Amino acid sequence: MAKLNMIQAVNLALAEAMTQDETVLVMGQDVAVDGGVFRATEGLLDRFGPERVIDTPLAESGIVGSAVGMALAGLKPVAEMQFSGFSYMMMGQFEAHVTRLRSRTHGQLTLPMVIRMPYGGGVRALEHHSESREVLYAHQPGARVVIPSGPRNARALLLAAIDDPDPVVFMEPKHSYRAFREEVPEERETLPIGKARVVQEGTDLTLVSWGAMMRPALKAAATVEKERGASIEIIDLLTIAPLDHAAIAASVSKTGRCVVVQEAPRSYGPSSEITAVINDKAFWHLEAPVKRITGYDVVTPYFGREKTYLPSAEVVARGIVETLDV
Amino acid sequence: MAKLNMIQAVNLALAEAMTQDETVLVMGQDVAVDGGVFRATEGLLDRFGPERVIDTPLAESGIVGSAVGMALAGLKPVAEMQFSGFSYMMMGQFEAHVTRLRSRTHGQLTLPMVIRMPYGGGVRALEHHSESREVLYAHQPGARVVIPSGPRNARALLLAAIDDPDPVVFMEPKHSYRAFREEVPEERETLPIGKARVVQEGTDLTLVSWGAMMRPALKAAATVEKERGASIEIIDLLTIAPLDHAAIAASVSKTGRCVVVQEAPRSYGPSSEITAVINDKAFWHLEAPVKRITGYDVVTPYFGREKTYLPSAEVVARGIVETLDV
Amino acid sequence: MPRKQAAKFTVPYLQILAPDGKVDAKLDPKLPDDTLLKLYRWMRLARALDERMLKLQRQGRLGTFPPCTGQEAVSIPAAMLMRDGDWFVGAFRELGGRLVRGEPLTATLDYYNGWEEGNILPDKNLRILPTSVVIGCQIEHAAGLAYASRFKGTDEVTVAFIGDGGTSEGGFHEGLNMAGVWKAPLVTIIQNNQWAISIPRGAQTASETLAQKGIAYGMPVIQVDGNDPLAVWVAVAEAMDRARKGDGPTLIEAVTYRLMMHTTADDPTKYRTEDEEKEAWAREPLVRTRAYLESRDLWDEAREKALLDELKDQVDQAVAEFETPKDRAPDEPFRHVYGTPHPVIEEQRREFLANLKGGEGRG
Amino acid sequence: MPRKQAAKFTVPYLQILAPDGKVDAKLDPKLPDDTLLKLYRWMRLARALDERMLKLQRQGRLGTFPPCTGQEAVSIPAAMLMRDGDWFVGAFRELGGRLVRGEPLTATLDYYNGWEEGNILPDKNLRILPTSVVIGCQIEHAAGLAYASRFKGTDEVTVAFIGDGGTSEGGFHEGLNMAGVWKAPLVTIIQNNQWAISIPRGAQTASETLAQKGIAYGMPVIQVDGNDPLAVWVAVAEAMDRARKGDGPTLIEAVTYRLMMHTTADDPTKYRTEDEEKEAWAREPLVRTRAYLESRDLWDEAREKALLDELKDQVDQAVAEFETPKDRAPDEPFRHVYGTPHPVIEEQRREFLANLKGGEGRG
Ligand SMILES: Cc1ncc(C[n+]2csc(CCOP(=O)(O)OP(=O)(O)O)c2C)c(N)n1
Ligand SMILES: Cc1ncc(C[n+]2csc(CCOP(=O)(O)OP(=O)(O)O)c2C)c(N)n1
Ligand SMILES: [Mg+2]
Ligand SMILES: [Mg+2]
Repeated sequence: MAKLNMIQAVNLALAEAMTQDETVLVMGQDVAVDGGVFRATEGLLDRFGPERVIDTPLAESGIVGSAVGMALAGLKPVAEMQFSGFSYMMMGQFEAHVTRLRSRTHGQLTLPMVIRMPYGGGVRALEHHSESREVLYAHQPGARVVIPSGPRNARALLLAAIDDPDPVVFMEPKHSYRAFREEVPEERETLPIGKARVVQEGTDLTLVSWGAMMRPALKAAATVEKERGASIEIIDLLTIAPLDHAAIAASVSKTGRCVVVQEAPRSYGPSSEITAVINDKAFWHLEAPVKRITGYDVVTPYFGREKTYLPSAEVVARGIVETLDV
Repeated sequence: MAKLNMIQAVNLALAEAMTQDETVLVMGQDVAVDGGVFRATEGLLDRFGPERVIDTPLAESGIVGSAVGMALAGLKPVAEMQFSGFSYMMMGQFEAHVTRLRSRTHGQLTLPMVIRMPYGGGVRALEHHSESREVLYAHQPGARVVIPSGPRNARALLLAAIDDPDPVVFMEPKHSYRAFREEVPEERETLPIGKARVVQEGTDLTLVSWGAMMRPALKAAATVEKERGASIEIIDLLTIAPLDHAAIAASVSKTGRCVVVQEAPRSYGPSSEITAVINDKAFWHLEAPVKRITGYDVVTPYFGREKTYLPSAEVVARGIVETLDV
Repeated sequence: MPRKQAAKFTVPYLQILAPDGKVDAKLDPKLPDDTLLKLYRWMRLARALDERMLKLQRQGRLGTFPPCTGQEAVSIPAAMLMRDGDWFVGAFRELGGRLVRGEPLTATLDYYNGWEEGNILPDKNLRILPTSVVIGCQIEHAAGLAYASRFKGTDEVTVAFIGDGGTSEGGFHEGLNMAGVWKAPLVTIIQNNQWAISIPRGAQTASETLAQKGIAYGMPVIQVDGNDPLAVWVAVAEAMDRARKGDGPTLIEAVTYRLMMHTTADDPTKYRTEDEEKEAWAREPLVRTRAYLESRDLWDEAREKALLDELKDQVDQAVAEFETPKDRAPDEPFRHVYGTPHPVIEEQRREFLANLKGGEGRG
Repeated sequence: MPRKQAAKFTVPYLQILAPDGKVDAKLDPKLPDDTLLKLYRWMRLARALDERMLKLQRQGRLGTFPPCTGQEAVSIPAAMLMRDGDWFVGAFRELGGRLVRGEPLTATLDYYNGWEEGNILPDKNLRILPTSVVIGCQIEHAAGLAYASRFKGTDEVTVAFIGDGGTSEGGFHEGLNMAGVWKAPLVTIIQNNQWAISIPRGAQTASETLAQKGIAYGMPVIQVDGNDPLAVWVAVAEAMDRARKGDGPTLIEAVTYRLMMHTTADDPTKYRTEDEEKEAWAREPLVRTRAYLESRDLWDEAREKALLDELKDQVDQAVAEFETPKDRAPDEPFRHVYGTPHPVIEEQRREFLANLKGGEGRG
């Protein structure tokens, strides 16, 4: 067992997958010689060579589009978008082909491919390096959207994503890349895609989050538990498309109260979908409205104002208390 | 007063705007000589000349990106995406610039521009010509997303969109282009962007929809009213971003029941947001869960299976009855 | 001021078979008789199917489709030169090439009548990608396919098509640039049919030729008469050779003409003259190919008639099969969102089926 | 086989001032003394600010930024040639040009320290677009700006910049193609600094020059020594002339070198050698410009020292101003989502402010 941070865990999963399966390729801007701007692909070039670790030209649509071609030819490309903020350049490929080739051919052609991208704020970066726009991918049937929250699940989910027969958008909360370390087991470990994880059981309220927001969520839960003696059930979604309705419904049916924490802008964000699922499947159990704690419907501010924009543990804690007090 | 269909109403609004304001330009693939593949821009070339009615090369990102430049230079481009299915090619420009220039410069630079696009199913078209993906635009702060439902409001809203100081995505439900005619007043008429319209007042249930789905919604409401004597309040959203929370909350607070009809895939769709808004603002008035009647989370089928995929008046009617019966 | 030169380029042009059927003896590739006869047969078949589809569409028996009449000399020679294992990556106006590669006529008909079933090949190994309606994307796919062939150490080649309009898309640029960097075994053929719906070639780009766009990616380029199957043959054969030898991609501009409407939803009288069309008909590929066959004593009126009869039968049969009612599951889309089931999709499938039963609405 | 030619092209190359300061007398544009002195002053100022910013960043007093050292000879001459009313459309490595156009030093500092305020110009009519971090987009904007200038019947010119890496993006292609079709008054300058983060020029594209990419859009092209301000001057002046006269766009490749790291977050030792950097320093633009000034008796050690002192003061002053605490409203983003208020945004603004007060969390 080794204590790894998330970027090391991602790197480990890539190396493991490439070792096991010679058809796995890694491609993107600066992924080879440089080892990735976050070092996610460090060392892979030396181990697997330039044919399998490909420094591409600066062209997101071309990266994803050529990955589609490679996947059609039986390879398993893991394409990196350097930042999610540049991934929108490939939305045409994503909508038209990545999500559709299986359906278009009733399964005759499939696309086992992964699109990795760091996303989210909190690292004092330049414009376009801090957004959370997971909905743009999650709303499109045909691909899966996976978001790890820590080193261990990042490694397990990335391995599962590479195994998956279908395209997976693998969104890595860059704020968590080096924020903390976890024991990552030496033996191969995967987690099922499409399943949320109950991080902690509880009876008074369900707290739902994913990605980097799990950290303030956990902190807030601990505070409220301590201060109020409340029992909070915590769900880490891990996959946001397709969503694990059963896990959410079961929990909220038990607790009757729910707070969702999201970094993305509020309107048309994931927490709206979660609220709708609760409305569908746990409505009669609700004792309070679902509380959405989210980024605001404003253009993500530059880092000078970033801290005030991101949901904090304090705000989450207040939201939990308010919801308990209803 | 003239009886116009929606495509004629769009054409009228464009001609009016271009007559009033010499800085208004129309641009896109086949908009000039051909008059647009749906004839939305018919006759404009003859009236306003090739400098103001621009047949562009086949390049969606280039069209929107150059429209950004034109708008920065003080013009008011109305850019057409030939079908919403090709608009994703410009998502990079949209996310990075269309939605941001005002915020980026605290209002020093602004983008008075409109991006028109036909969207939605029901016209037995080729692949990629039938999707509803309004969320991809609605989730992004900084632009408005307007969706007319009939000839008269199409004309009024398009004029308002061109007047608006900010970028507007104007999504035209192509199924409604020639589906019916309405009296469109001769004098200039606008509708406020950001405001929903109560089409019909009622007390038992709120029916919310927009775009082409207003037709099955209205039909379903009429059926249920007749069969059950129920009083249904009907809301036509008209703008989906930013959403008119007040109109939705006021209505559902009164009726206690709500059905939302959407053509888009269910998960992360507009009806999820509407459900979340109701959860926030009318929770204590709810007597039944909000019912979402939607497209499914499948890749939009080719037209052979399209009819079974699109929400029909019958299914909406059943949803209304179920919700009334809770 | 006297300046140095950093680089210089030429765009060669190739025509072998003139519109009147005269062949340039020095350039004639002297294809074997049976190859020429096959070539002509494929061209005639594509034409026959195209014409029938137009009728079917006009009778409401087929959906919207883009006729290929006049462009047979581009994709057919290219497809005939392809081997097993090569990848055929079409835009949407390569009917002939698709047929050569083995796409059944019924698949084409199904596809244009709104059925995904039309994309399912009798054998996946035929390696014909489904039509890429979204223009430009296919060039990026092709770059990736070609990369994969090289990666696997095969001598497979990818042949990709795009229209003159398509060259304006970013995808054309990004895909070809990558193919150039990768020295990928890719032959890209621009079907310059002079029109992108109503936009004439001259309004699409200011470049003198479309072939020269390949200079931007450091690849060999050539412009050919795209109504001349021999010129296409020679240019594609050379490009494929290069690709198979590991010498990288080529860009070919085939100058042809879209003789019919853009799609059956289009009305070309809005934007072009009958005179222009008439002139274009004088250059169309079938007439000159037949003339060439005749000049080589391979063809005559009787054979022509026999061929047309035979092809009519073939098309009749395909149409009959296509129109035989099929039992196609309405919930098929739910089976192919993912390769493994997910409760959300399964739940929606049950809802869908209940809605289907519940009324005509979803049925 | 003998083939015809459809087209042919050359890419001219221009260098006037050699690395050692020797000028090619036949090509020398013989700029007036005061122009040359200004040119050198701007180059020195950009260098001074760049160096200071690096220090500030290393001390934690500034955010991540992309140093421009070594590329002063590209954007500065171009900006000096611009007139009022012209549009300056940068990528993100045109510090010098921005300063010439009138962007205050404090704006640059604010921008790289995470404040949108850095994009606000003292006068909107300066027509400097904010940095386009998303690469390629700016070329499309530039095409539209240039269209607008022509539309309005002015002789304004748009000058746009992009990196060698940026030429691979679809936006570069779509924007330049449109500019070509529109004969838009646009001068596009590729700052080929040999690197796109860690990707060397040779892995970015297989084309022999980047200039030749303009051939794809039917526009005149030229490659110049981008460390030679005289060559840049001449090439840009010619291109601007053409643009102002209505003769359309030009693509210029300026061959230069990114002497520093990509941004302060980058470590170039991972992907390039010290030797390469050393050689590049020998070709950098300031030394040769100074040598040229000295050869014209316009410069000496004393003047150099005086200038450096003066610029140090100027930068000191800007840094001091930049570091003076400002009262910047935290809810500013809520004011600029739309130009007119909307209840949803207003409601969220109230929530935001309440959260701010409620705890350090949002504060
Ligand atoms: C990305 C994209 N934008 C727009 C369209 C709509 N459209 C379909 S065909 C066409 C013109 C294509 O012209 P060209 O590439 O020359 O091919 P041709 O139709 O002549 O074969 C257009 C604009 C599309 N299919 N894809
Ligand atoms: C669309 C897009 N993709 C990726 C990036 C990340 N990125 C920032 S700079 C850079 C390299 C740019 O290289 P080049 O165009 O040569 O400009 P230079 O940095 O050398 O000035 C990359 C990949 C980006 N900013 N935009
Ligand atoms: Mg064409
Ligand atoms: Mg560079």
